[in-house]
Amino acid sequence: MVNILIIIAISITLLSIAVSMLRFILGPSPVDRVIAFDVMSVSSIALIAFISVVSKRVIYMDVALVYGILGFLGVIVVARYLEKGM
Amino acid sequence: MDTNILEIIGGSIAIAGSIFLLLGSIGLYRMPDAYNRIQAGTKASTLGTILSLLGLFFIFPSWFGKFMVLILFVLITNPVSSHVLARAAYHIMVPLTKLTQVDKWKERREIDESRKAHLRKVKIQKEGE
Amino acid sequence: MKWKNYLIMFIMLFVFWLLLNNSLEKEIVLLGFGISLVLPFLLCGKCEVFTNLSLSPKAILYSFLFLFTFLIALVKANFDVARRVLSPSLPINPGIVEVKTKLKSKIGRVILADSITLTPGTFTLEIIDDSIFVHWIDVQSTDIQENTKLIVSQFEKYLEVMYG
Amino acid sequence: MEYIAISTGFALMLLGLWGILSQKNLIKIVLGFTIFDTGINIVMVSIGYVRGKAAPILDVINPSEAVNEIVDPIPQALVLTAIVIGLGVSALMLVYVLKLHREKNSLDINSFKDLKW
Amino acid sequence: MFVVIAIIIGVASLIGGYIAIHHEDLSVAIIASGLVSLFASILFLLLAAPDVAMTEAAIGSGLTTLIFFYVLNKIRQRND
Amino acid sequence: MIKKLIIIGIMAGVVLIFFDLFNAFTGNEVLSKTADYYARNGAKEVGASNLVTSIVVTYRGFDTLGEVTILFLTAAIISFVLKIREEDIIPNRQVRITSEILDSAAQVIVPVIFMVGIYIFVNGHLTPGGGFPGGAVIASGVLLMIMANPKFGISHTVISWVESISGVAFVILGVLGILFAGGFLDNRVLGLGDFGKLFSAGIIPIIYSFIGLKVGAELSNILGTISHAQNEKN
Repeated sequence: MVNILIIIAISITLLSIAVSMLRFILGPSPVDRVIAFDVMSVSSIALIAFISVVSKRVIYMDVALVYGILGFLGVIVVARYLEKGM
Repeated sequence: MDTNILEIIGGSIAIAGSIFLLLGSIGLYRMPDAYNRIQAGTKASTLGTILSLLGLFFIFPSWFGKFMVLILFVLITNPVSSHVLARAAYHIMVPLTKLTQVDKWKERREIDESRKAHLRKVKIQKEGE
Repeated sequence: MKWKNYLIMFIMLFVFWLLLNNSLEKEIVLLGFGISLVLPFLLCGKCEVFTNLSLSPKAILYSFLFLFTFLIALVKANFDVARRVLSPSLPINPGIVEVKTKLKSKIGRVILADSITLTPGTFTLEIIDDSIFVHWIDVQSTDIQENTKLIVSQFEKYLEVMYG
Repeated sequence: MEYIAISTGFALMLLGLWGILSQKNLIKIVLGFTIFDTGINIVMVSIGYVRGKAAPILDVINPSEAVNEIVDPIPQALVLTAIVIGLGVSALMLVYVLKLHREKNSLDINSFKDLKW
Repeated sequence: MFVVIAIIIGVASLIGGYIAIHHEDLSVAIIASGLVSLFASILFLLLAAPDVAMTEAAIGSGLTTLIFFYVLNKIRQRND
Repeated sequence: MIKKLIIIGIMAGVVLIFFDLFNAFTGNEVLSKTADYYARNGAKEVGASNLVTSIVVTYRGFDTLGEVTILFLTAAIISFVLKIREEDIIPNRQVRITSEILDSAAQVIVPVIFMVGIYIFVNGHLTPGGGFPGGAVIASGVLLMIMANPKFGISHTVISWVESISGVAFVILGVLGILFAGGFLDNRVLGLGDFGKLFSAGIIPIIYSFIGLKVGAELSNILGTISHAQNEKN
């Protein structure tokens, strides 16, 4: 029962990644693409958490943490590059 | 029986979280300019991730620490990164949509610049004398 | 008052370490104690983010109240986004407005800006001295005082007690 | 599962190779190189995958039954090395690009013909 | 279930790779290559290799992207 | 035109090779011979629950030593190539200042990122990760400091001290393995301890901590050099 619920959640998360990918392809300015990147990386944190629950391994959560740190840092770096602050 | 009910509650919360994630990306797709996209994307992805992790916490209560760390981290960093990005977007003049009503910041900057130009003029005049 | 900054940083890092390890074994607690004792001295020679934090019981009570207000606002914000996104006509009315804040301490201003970012329809674009420029998805007025009351004051009354 | 991963890896390698060969911009060539690198790593890890087995970390798996429970750890250890070396190589290539740009003030590969025979 | 995730993530990373190679704006191309690494890291996780996934997320997508941006900034500075 | 034809020819050849490789690939059902040995005896011999770690640090420890050396050489070459003279530095380069929020938030987030890095390499024998990702995370903490304050200069003395001390300690621990146990980088210098606890698996956590510090210092050095070179005149 609970597995079915999590599978539904995984499918919706994947759909959300796909829709953000659409914005990444279309986005007229680099800022639009960066915000799509941000939303995708945050959704991927949820996706990794779902994967770790389905495989019942707590160790996968560490990967999600590193993922979060690097996603945040990537957005900061691109923003600082765009506003000529490096 | 009890754990079963907890698991179902957790799964439903996780589904609610993923629905918020989906809404955020739909907002990302539909909004007309970069600032509104940042609005929709940030809010929905923050709450979506938090709710998903909270729901999974009901399923595996013994992983409390890891979920808590991730929730705190997302809650702290996500607004900061979106603020920095929006500021960058404004400084490189990504256009606002036509629906925009007011732009107080631009008015303020124009006032500042005209005042500075005025001061410069006065200074030059004084030096000339 | 530097010691207060170190103390709060130490407590924060130690709790973070325990959460990260997700266990309370003796060796993990000892190692974490050592690391979180050393790390603030290495990294925070100059930083003073937590110096103004007040540790009185009232401040602690108010921080819980703040958290509660903030969570309600966060959920409200998301339903707001959902309503705007899902309605076919896309009812937005955006603009950039200016609001004032009375807060002086650094961490208080950061938390205020973050809460503005995560509450219904608004987010912080820039913060200069005592004025915050806010992108508002549904502009209702352009008056500074009125907007301050609408956007800032619900959080500021708690943050003022917590950070002075 | 492993078929999908390995075909993604091969496709990424082809994309990277196409980028290296067809692009004129030096930075694009380095980008093609990093994509090629990622593709190779995916291929190597998927060669070590064993169907339906778990990760080679024995925290919930009994060590005496590990043989029947885990995937091959050796390609993973090799890829771990390869990723770090890949970072070193691409950093070095980018610094050389910077140096080349300082000489000719251009990023086009066609402007560096001094040693062409 | 994991097969479906792998297909979608794989296709997304291929799209990212295509953008990285064919977009004329260099900063967009670099963000896209970071995206390829990010998706590759999920793929590694599905292949039961969490060590590699973590290393790829930290080094492949984080630091490499960043060094690219530093170099791009330097080149932009010199062109101005 | 001819160039294009050549490129298409090469691509067609590579596609053929890859297609052949793909056809020859059949998914594994059992482990290979070496992996079988590691899976049977790794936990007993090394005492680390992460088999990848035990391969990286002990069975193939020389590889790791070489890898760290390569990173060190890369950092050295980069700082050599990008060497700039003191008079080239522009004192008042126009950089847009950081927003106040990022500046304050970085002071909270940087220690947290360092903590995560330390957690990753200290727990290298129990959870995924280890020295290399841990070092990368520490370097990204340093990077966040640079981002929040563009004028921030990394102290080269601190970095080179950390780097040399951890490098030397790595080799000394390896040699201790020859003296007190079976061979170079043998981890049974200390007792193996209880399987799955923090202080177990001999000297693997210590070696991985040194590797993490060294990799972090080297990557920070690369970042610092490239960031410092931004100040250079055209």
